[in-house]
Order: sequence, then structure tokens, then C-alpha cells
Amino acid sequence: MLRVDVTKQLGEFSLEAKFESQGRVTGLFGASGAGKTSLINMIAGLLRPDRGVIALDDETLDDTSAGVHVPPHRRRIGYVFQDARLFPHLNVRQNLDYGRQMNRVTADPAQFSRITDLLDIGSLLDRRPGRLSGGERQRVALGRALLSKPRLLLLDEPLGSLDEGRKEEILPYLVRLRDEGIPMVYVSHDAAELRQLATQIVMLKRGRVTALGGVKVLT
Amino acid sequence: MLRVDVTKQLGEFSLEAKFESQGRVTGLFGASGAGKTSLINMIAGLLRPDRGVIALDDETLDDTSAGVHVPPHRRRIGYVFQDARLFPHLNVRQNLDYGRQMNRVTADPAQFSRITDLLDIGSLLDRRPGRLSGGERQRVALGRALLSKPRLLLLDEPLGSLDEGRKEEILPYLVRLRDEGIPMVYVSHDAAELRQLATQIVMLKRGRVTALGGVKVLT
Amino acid sequence: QDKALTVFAAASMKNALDEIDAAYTAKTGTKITVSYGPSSGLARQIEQGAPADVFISADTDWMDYAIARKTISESSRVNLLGNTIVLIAPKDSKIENVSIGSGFDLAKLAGGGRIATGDVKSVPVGKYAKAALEKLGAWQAAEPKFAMAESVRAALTLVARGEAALGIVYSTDARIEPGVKIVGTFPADSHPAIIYPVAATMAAKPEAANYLAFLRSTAAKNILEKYGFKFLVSPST
Amino acid sequence: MLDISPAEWTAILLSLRVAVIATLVATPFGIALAWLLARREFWGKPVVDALVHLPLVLPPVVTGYLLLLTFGRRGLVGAWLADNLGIVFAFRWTGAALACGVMSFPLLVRPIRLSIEAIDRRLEQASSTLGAAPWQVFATVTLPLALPGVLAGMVLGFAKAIGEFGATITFVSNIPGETQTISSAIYSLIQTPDGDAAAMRLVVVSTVISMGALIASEWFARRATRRLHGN
Amino acid sequence: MLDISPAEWTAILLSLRVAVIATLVATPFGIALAWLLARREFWGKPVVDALVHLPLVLPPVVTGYLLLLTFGRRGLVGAWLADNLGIVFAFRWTGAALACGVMSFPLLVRPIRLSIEAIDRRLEQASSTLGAAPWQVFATVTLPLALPGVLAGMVLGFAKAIGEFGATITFVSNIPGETQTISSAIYSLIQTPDGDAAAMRLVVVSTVISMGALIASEWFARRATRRLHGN
Ligand SMILES: Nc1ncnc2c1ncn2[C@@H]1O[C@H](COP(=O)(O)OP(=O)(O)OP(=O)(O)O)[C@@H](O)[C@H]1O
Ligand SMILES: Nc1ncnc2c1ncn2[C@@H]1O[C@H](COP(=O)(O)OP(=O)(O)OP(=O)(O)O)[C@@H](O)[C@H]1O
Ligand SMILES: [Mg+2]
Ligand SMILES: [Mg+2]
Repeated sequence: MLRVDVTKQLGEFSLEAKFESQGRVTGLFGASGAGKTSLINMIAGLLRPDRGVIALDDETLDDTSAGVHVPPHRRRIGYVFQDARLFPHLNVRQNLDYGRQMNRVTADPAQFSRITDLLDIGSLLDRRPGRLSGGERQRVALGRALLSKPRLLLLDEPLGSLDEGRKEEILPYLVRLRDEGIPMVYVSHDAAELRQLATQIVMLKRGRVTALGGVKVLT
Repeated sequence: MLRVDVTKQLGEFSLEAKFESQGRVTGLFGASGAGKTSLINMIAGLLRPDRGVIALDDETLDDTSAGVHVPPHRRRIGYVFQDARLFPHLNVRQNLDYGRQMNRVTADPAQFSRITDLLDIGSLLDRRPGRLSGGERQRVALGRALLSKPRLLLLDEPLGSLDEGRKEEILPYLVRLRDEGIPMVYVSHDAAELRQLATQIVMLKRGRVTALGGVKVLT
Repeated sequence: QDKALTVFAAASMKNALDEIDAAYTAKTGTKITVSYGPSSGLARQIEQGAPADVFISADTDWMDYAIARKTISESSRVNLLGNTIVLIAPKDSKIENVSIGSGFDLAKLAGGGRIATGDVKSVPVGKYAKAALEKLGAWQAAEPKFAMAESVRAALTLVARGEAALGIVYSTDARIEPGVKIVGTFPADSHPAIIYPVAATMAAKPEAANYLAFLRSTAAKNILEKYGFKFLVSPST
Repeated sequence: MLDISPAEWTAILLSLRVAVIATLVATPFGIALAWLLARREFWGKPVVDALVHLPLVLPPVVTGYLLLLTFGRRGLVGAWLADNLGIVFAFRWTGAALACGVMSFPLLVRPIRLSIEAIDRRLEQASSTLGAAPWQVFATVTLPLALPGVLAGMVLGFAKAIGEFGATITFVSNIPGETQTISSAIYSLIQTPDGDAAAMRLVVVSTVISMGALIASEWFARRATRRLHGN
Repeated sequence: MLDISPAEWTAILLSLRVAVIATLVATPFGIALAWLLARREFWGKPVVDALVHLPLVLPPVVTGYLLLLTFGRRGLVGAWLADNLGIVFAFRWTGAALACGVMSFPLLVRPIRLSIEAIDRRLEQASSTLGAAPWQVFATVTLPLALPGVLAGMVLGFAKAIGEFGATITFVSNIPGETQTISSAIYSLIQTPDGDAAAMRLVVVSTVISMGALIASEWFARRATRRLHGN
């Protein structure tokens, strides 16, 4: 269960979002500039709300009135950024392994090859991000987040620059992840994508939640 | 008329593309990693082909056998990059004005406001790129290329991170640009987008042209 | 204005020479500009055409160097000043009155401590110290204990700060530093005479002769002796 | 409070003039060289690179001596410049500025080079597709993005120019009102019996000057970084 | 060919040891301070910043004198270190290394700071969302990305350490085999009327050493840049 009730001022833009989601996949839907990225940055702990509360399951992650702010690295929340943010000094394999090493978890080669196969990045392992195409970079970023075994996954348009073929391969995998019980917050403009994946929709418009509910709110 | 007949080796990836397009909008279609970005980088002059010829209308831009390579700034080819590549030290207005100033063209306020209105970036003019959302950044990049008045426009997934509403506003404008006679090369995974805009399709697969023709080649 | 003179002088002369120049300017109205530096650098600059009228060196070697290169008027040269070198120790040291003569064992006196002086190859005071100790037969044993400083002043500081157990410096410097005491004086015959020669350059203005004469006057003598220098010529007036 | 004599004021003002001029004149050369070292491959590049660092590696007195031999009144270059262009360095404040410029050059070049090397080339590519000729790319993208490095280099160079005296005193001597900077004044005081107190007073002055320069540069640098990172 | 005497060899080897140790010991402190200056706001930051630059601004002799007052046998810190940790700087090569370290510190810190300031913080954010604690972010992202700056700082610092002698000779004097480095040997030769030729021979040696260090560092830097930019 994810509970968000925050306000945040960014320059002239004000974000005021309140929702609670039991859903295993919360779809964040909204136009460009609606505040989607800002909102999940707060859930990840990268941006501190001016005021409010963020709670995941029984744990309070942020509570400005009580002065609580769990730092990002203790949240165990995976994040696929809108811009891939791969580490330029590490090759693809090291990028994928990064989360595991930081958390000092033993290697799981089976899981590793399952994910590299799914994302079709097995042939890129020794390459550095500077030599990848846009879509390849995004797939590696997705793999990196999945392999860090988070308890919540934030996905900011993860399939944005992928072709239809690739999308149709990855979406079912995300559905399976969802059904295995890893909760997600999924940002997308693509209503079709959200219909397949999301169990609950939060619609954002100019920094305000304008609709909340099942996938039928997508018109 | 755009004529391309080039080969290029990038690490293990080899690109070998030959096509001629009379079309006003050439749609470049292909999966992630097919070589679309590499190909338009060559047309822009940012990447030199290992061997071959690139010609636009009557002008030879690249001809390796004759040692011809027109540098990018003399090609007058606008480019909307897959990653926006806005200048971080300039605000949005300065970014938009950049091409005009480099080419020492007098200001055209009417055109400027037409484009900022269309892209809905009029309220962002004094902001720096670091404070824009992903989609806003992409719209500014599109505006910057349009305002440089190129004789050919290269667009690498320009609408990738835009929501449907926004896409539907911008596409007709691109159609209008096309009909006004500015030729384009348009990279997209979105067959629907290409169907609306492209007059000719080049289908790329693993560095090779696999289909060539009207929009009906999109299955 | 064009009567003004430029003097290139060894840095260790600064306080005495500033006073003399003030007296000279008061008397004649001629302005004196002094460039203080290491004798080596000054001699080389004069060789390269520096606008100096008078050169005051801290030792004879660099004056000889300049004369050999014909940039200094040999006839105007006067060995004006002398100095003595003394053995010093930190104020609170147990070492007291040492008689320096034959059989003087500096190494033993220093014990586990260091002996500070100027560089024995390049700094005049160091050269004199080495010569004296060689003459006294004390050099070989003491050599490994030497800490060679970049200037007399630096050697003095090392002793004043208690870093070095002993030091060999000019008496002119030792007298002023409150952190040290003089524990012995080197006999004048134990080392080549310590001489500060003065001379006009080849390009000197005519007034330089007047200034050189003033340096030999009683007025100058009084000032220089106040600072502890030995006046080696008979004062003119 | 500090009780600065007129002669000392002269030295302080001269130091400022020398350091400011040395830094301002050296900066364009430093930027050009930094760009060459960062972006071009040419024959003899390691030698050029080493030459730039040389004033750092050699004792200042040696650098000063080499300057005296080259740019002195009787030096090869010095004589030519004096005869043909009327530029005289020997025993003038301009010579002090030359010495300071040479001594601080490695400190100026390196940070600029570092900043240029760190620039994302894709931004320069974007600039060229918008019609910018190479020099325009340099002026409107490379240089502004390298600004933090230029500032850092100028600060280091200016600080060094204020502190320099070994090369200066060897090259142009220590003539009050013409070539005596605050650092060479400190040096002659330190060499004087009982000059310590006066020397320490000038040390304080010199510290205050450079503090001022530093704080000013920090302020500029902070503005520049804020502009670059946009928050 | 260069005909180097055994005493000169001793000075050369000592210089190398002093410069290498000074650079290696100063680097971690330099990185830590650069990080603080780049990333933290704290009270008295401008003062710390100015203090770091001080050895550049002051004549080296003054810095040497201040070291003597602080780290000498009777200096506050020096006495404490000698009594409690048995570390003695006076007249030891360790003192020469300390002097070189202090003198080259500003040159070490600035480029590192510049590199850290240029790092894209979004990569550090990405690292923290993957579970990296702040020190892990620093070790696996910040430091590797700042590597070009660390190398540039080390090169400048090493070159300075080879060339340093003013502070060294004032602090620990010039004891052959213990504190006489190549630079102080050159300095004393230059002060000797017929020492020019011998001095120039050592100048060549010194130049060759730093050339070597430079070429090595360029090689590392090139590898590092290639790794960072991936092409
Ligand atoms: N410098 C390089 N070195 C090695 N391989 C490279 C380099 N640049 C690109 N590639 C490879 O070339 C292929 C084509 O890359 P390109 O960027 O042209 O793809 P694309 O069609 O634009 O894909 P996307 O839709 O994902 O952006 C990719 O497999 C990529 O990994
Ligand atoms: N640091 C900032 N200062 C000022 N305004 C900001 C800042 N960061 C974001 N904004 C503004 O806040 C609004 C929301 O930004 P956000 O990145 O959350 O949008 P988004 O919903 O993710 O959009 P997109 O789909 O385009 O990525 C935008 O209008 C943006 O311009
Ligand atoms: Mg966003
Ligand atoms: Mg691409």
C-alpha cells in the first residue's frame, strides 16, 4: 500500500497530490509538465516534499511534520529514470550488477541471464553506455532497476523509446512481475500500455490529482 | 531529393544503407539498434561514412571517393536529437534563438511566437533547461530546430516522450510544414505517426534497408 | 630627477644602508633607490645591463665575477666593510663561553644536535664557516652535522627556534636576534677576511662617485658600526 | 592599524597591477593552449605539455635566470623586441608581469584544459547542426561551458602572481617603485636583521588581498555553476 | 653524458622520494577537502578556501618559516607529534615531504574540486536509488568520475613538489642525503659564481623527471577520459 499526501513548489509550478493506492501497479497518467516525474522523485526520496506524508506499507518514508525523511538508499525503491542515467564509467554488465553489489547480495546468475535475455541486451554486456543506441540504453536502465530487487519499482516512461515489437515483449514480463507481487508506480502517456498493466490509475493535471480509480478512468 | 549510399562500421555493428527518396517526408522505421540514429548522424555530417555518397538535391554532401565532406554547419540541416541536447547555459529563449543568431538572420517575432505557441513553451522562455520536464525539453529542442530554418529537417523520435494530446497538436503542424515544402527525415517506431506524416518509408533492420516505398510497406 | 642613483645591494645590508641613504638624501638631495637581493642575482643582472650605478656585494666572489665581465669599474672598488663570524646557541642552551682555537671540537660540542649556517658552497657565511673550521681542523668531524640554510637569516632562525643546537652566523645578525646568544667568536685569522666590497658600475652616472665617497665618510662609519659592521677604510671626512 | 608606509603602499599597488595584468594577458593564451592540448593531436604535443609545466618544476630562480638570458636587454628575444617593437621587459614592471605570467601559466592552463575535456561534445555537435562555424561553437558553447575552469585557472594564476618573487627578483631585480612587489618586499625584509615584524605585516596584507580575490572568484564561480546546472 | 655525480644521484633519488610521498599522502586529504569545498556549505568556508591557497600567495620562505613555527621541535604541533607519536620533521626528509605537500596542496585541491563540481548529480541520485549509501556513492560514482581532476591535481602537485625548495630549505635546511633535493642543489649551484654549467645539467635532469611524470599521467588521463566518454 502506497500513501501519498504532499505539496511541493518548484519555481512557479505547484504540485499538490493526495492519493492512496492499494493497487499492485499504480499508473501515473498526465500530460507533459503535469508533475509526474516530480511526484515519483518524491516517492524515491530524491526530492523532499515541502509538506506532507509518504508511506509505503507500514513504513513512513516522509513525514515533514515529524521531521522524518528516509534517505533514498534505505528505501529499497527501484527507479527507472526518464533519462536512462547509466553510469558512463561502467560497462553494461557493471551497470546491471551495481545494485546487487551496493546491497551486498550474492550473485544470481539465473536471474541475471533471464533479464538480459528478456531485454535482449546479452550481446552488449562489455560495452560502455556511450556506445549504445537510445533504446538499448533504456533497456539497460530497466534491467539495472529490476536486478536491484526493490520492494517498489518506479518506472518513468520505461518503454518510451522502444519499438512496438520490443514493447510487446517486455510488457508481459512486467505483468508477470506484477503478478509475482512487486508493486510498481508506472508513468506513461500510453493509455493502451496502462490498460494492460495498471491496476489503479492516478490522473495528474497541472500538479493536481484530477481522477483516481481503476483503468476505466482512462476515458 | 535525398540520395544515400553509405557503409559504416561501428564496433561490431555494420551499417550498409542505400536508398533514394523523392518524398518530402522520408520515414525511417526500424527496431531499437537498427541503425536509425547512426544513419541520420551521417546525413547531418556528424558521423563520416567509411565509404559512400550522400547527396541532397544537387549538392554532394559526402563523397568518400572524391574526398568531399561538407561540415555540419554548412549543410543547413536541422536536427532534433533523440536526447534533446539543449544548451544548459542558455535559457529557453536563447536556445530557441541560437540557430538564427549563428546564421545572422534578422529576428522574425511572428514566426517565433507561432512556434512557441504551437509547442506551448511560451511560459518557459526565461527558464534554463535544467528546470524543464522531459517533454518540455523535447518540445524546446523541436522548436530550436524549426526556428533555424533548415532546408532539410532530421527528426529522431521527436514526439517520443509526449502525451497523445500534445502529439495530436504537433503532428498536423509537421504535416503543414511538409506541405509548405520543407523536406524531412523522420525517425519513429510509431507506425501510426509515420502513416500520417511520411510520404516514403525506409525500413531498416540490423543495419540493412529491408523495405523501401510508400507508407503501405508499414505492413 | 636624473640625478637619482640606483644601488644594487646585498639583502643583509638593508637596515644599515636604508639609514645611510636617508642621511645622504638629506645631505645632497639625491634620491637613492636600492634593489636588495642575493649578490649572485644582482651581479648577473648587472651583467645583463641592469640600470645600476653602484653594486654592494656580500662577498668578494661576486664582485670579482662582475669585474671579470667588465661590468664593474675596477678602479672604483673599495673593500668597505668587514664582519666577524660567531658561534651561537639558543638563548636557553647550556653551552656557554667556548674558546675557539686549535683543538676546537665542534662536533663534540654539538653532540646529537645540528649546526646551522649558510650553504657552505653558495652562501658567503657558510663559505667562511667552512674555511675557518678547515683551518682549525674541526671540519671533517662536524660536516655531517651541518644544516645548511638558504641565508644567514634562515640559519639564525633555526637556532633561535631551538631546531639547531649551534649556529655560525655574522656577529651583525647575531646581535639583533633575541632568541640566541653568542658563545664564541672565530679568530680573524682562521678564515679569509670577510669583506663587503662596493664599486660603481661601468654605466654609472657621475654622481656615483660622490655616493661612494659618502659611504667612506665618518657619518656612514658611525651608522655602519652601530649595526656591528667593521669599517675597513679610513673615513674620508 | 597595520601602519603601512608609502613605500609599502607602492609595492602593494605594483603587486596588484602586475598580478592583474599578468593574469589578464596570460588568460587568452592559456585558453588557446588549453584548447589545443585538450582537443588536438599534433606532433610534439608531449613536449609542449612538458614545457608548459616547466616553470613549476624548476626552482623559480632558474626560470628567472632563463628569462634574464632571453628577455633581458642583451637577451636574444629581449634585444629584438626592444629594437623592433620598443617593448622593454628588462628591469621594468612589465618584466615583473612577464615573470609572473610565465610562473603562473601552468596553473592557469591545467584547470581550463580539464574543463574543456569534460564538456559533452554532443552539445558542440548540436551547435554545429544549427549553423555555428567552429569558432562560433567555441565562443558560444565550449568557452561558456568551460567557464568554471577558466575562473579556477585565473584564481590559481592570480594567487601565484601575487606570491611570486623568485623569478621576478632574479629577472628584473627588486627596484622600489618599478619592480618591487609585495612578495619581494617581504623577501628583503626577511633577509634583514630585525625585519621580521615588518615582514609579517606585509604577509597579512598579502593574505588579505588574495582572500579578497578568492572570495570574488568564488562568487563568480558560484554564479557560473548555478547558470550551468540551472538550480 | 650528463655525468651525474654520486652526490647528485642522492639528491635526485631523494627528490623523487619526497615528491612521490608528498603527492601520495596529500592526495586523500586533497580529495576530502575538494569534496567539502565543492559540495558542502559550512561556516568559515571562505576562510578554509583562502587558507588552502595561502602557500601559493605567500613567498615560499614565509611558508617555510610558518612550518618551522608550527611543526618545528618547539612548535605547538611539532612538539606534540614528537612526544606522542614519535613523528619528527625537523631536519628529516619527512619534513621536506611535509613542506612539499603543503606547497603543492592548492594545486592538488583545485582541479579535483573542479571535477567534482562538474559531475552530473543525477548519476549520484541514480546510485542512491540502487541502494548505495553516501560513502558508496562517493567511492563508486563521484570519485571515478572525478578521476581526470584527481590526476590533473596530482600532476600539478608532483611537478610543484619536484620544483619546491624555498619552503623546504627554510623548514628543514639543506642536508645532503637527508633534505637536499635536486631543486635545492640547483639553487645552491646557481648562487655559485662558476656553478652555471652544473646547475644547467641538473635542470635537464629535473626536466626529464617531470617530463616522464607528465607523459605517464597523460597516458593515465587519456585512459580515464576514454573510459568516461566511452569512445
Ligand atoms: N560508437 C559505437 N561503437 C559500437 N557500437 C555502436 C556505436 N554507436 C552505436 N553502436 C551500435 O550500433 C547500433 C545502431 O545504433 P543506433 O543508435 O543507430 O540505433 P537506433 O536505430 O537509433 O536505435 P534506437 O531506436 O534504440 O535509438 C546499435 O546496436 C549500437 O549498439
Ligand atoms: N527545478 C524546477 N524549477 C522550476 N520548475 C520546475 C523545476 N522542475 C520542474 N519544474 C516544472 O514543474 C512541472 C512538472 O515537471 P515534471 O518533470 O514533474 O513533469 P512531468 O509530468 O514529468 O512531464 P514530462 O511528461 O514532460 O516528463 C513542469 O512544468 C516543469 O517545468
Ligand atoms: Mg517527466
Ligand atoms: Mg536512435
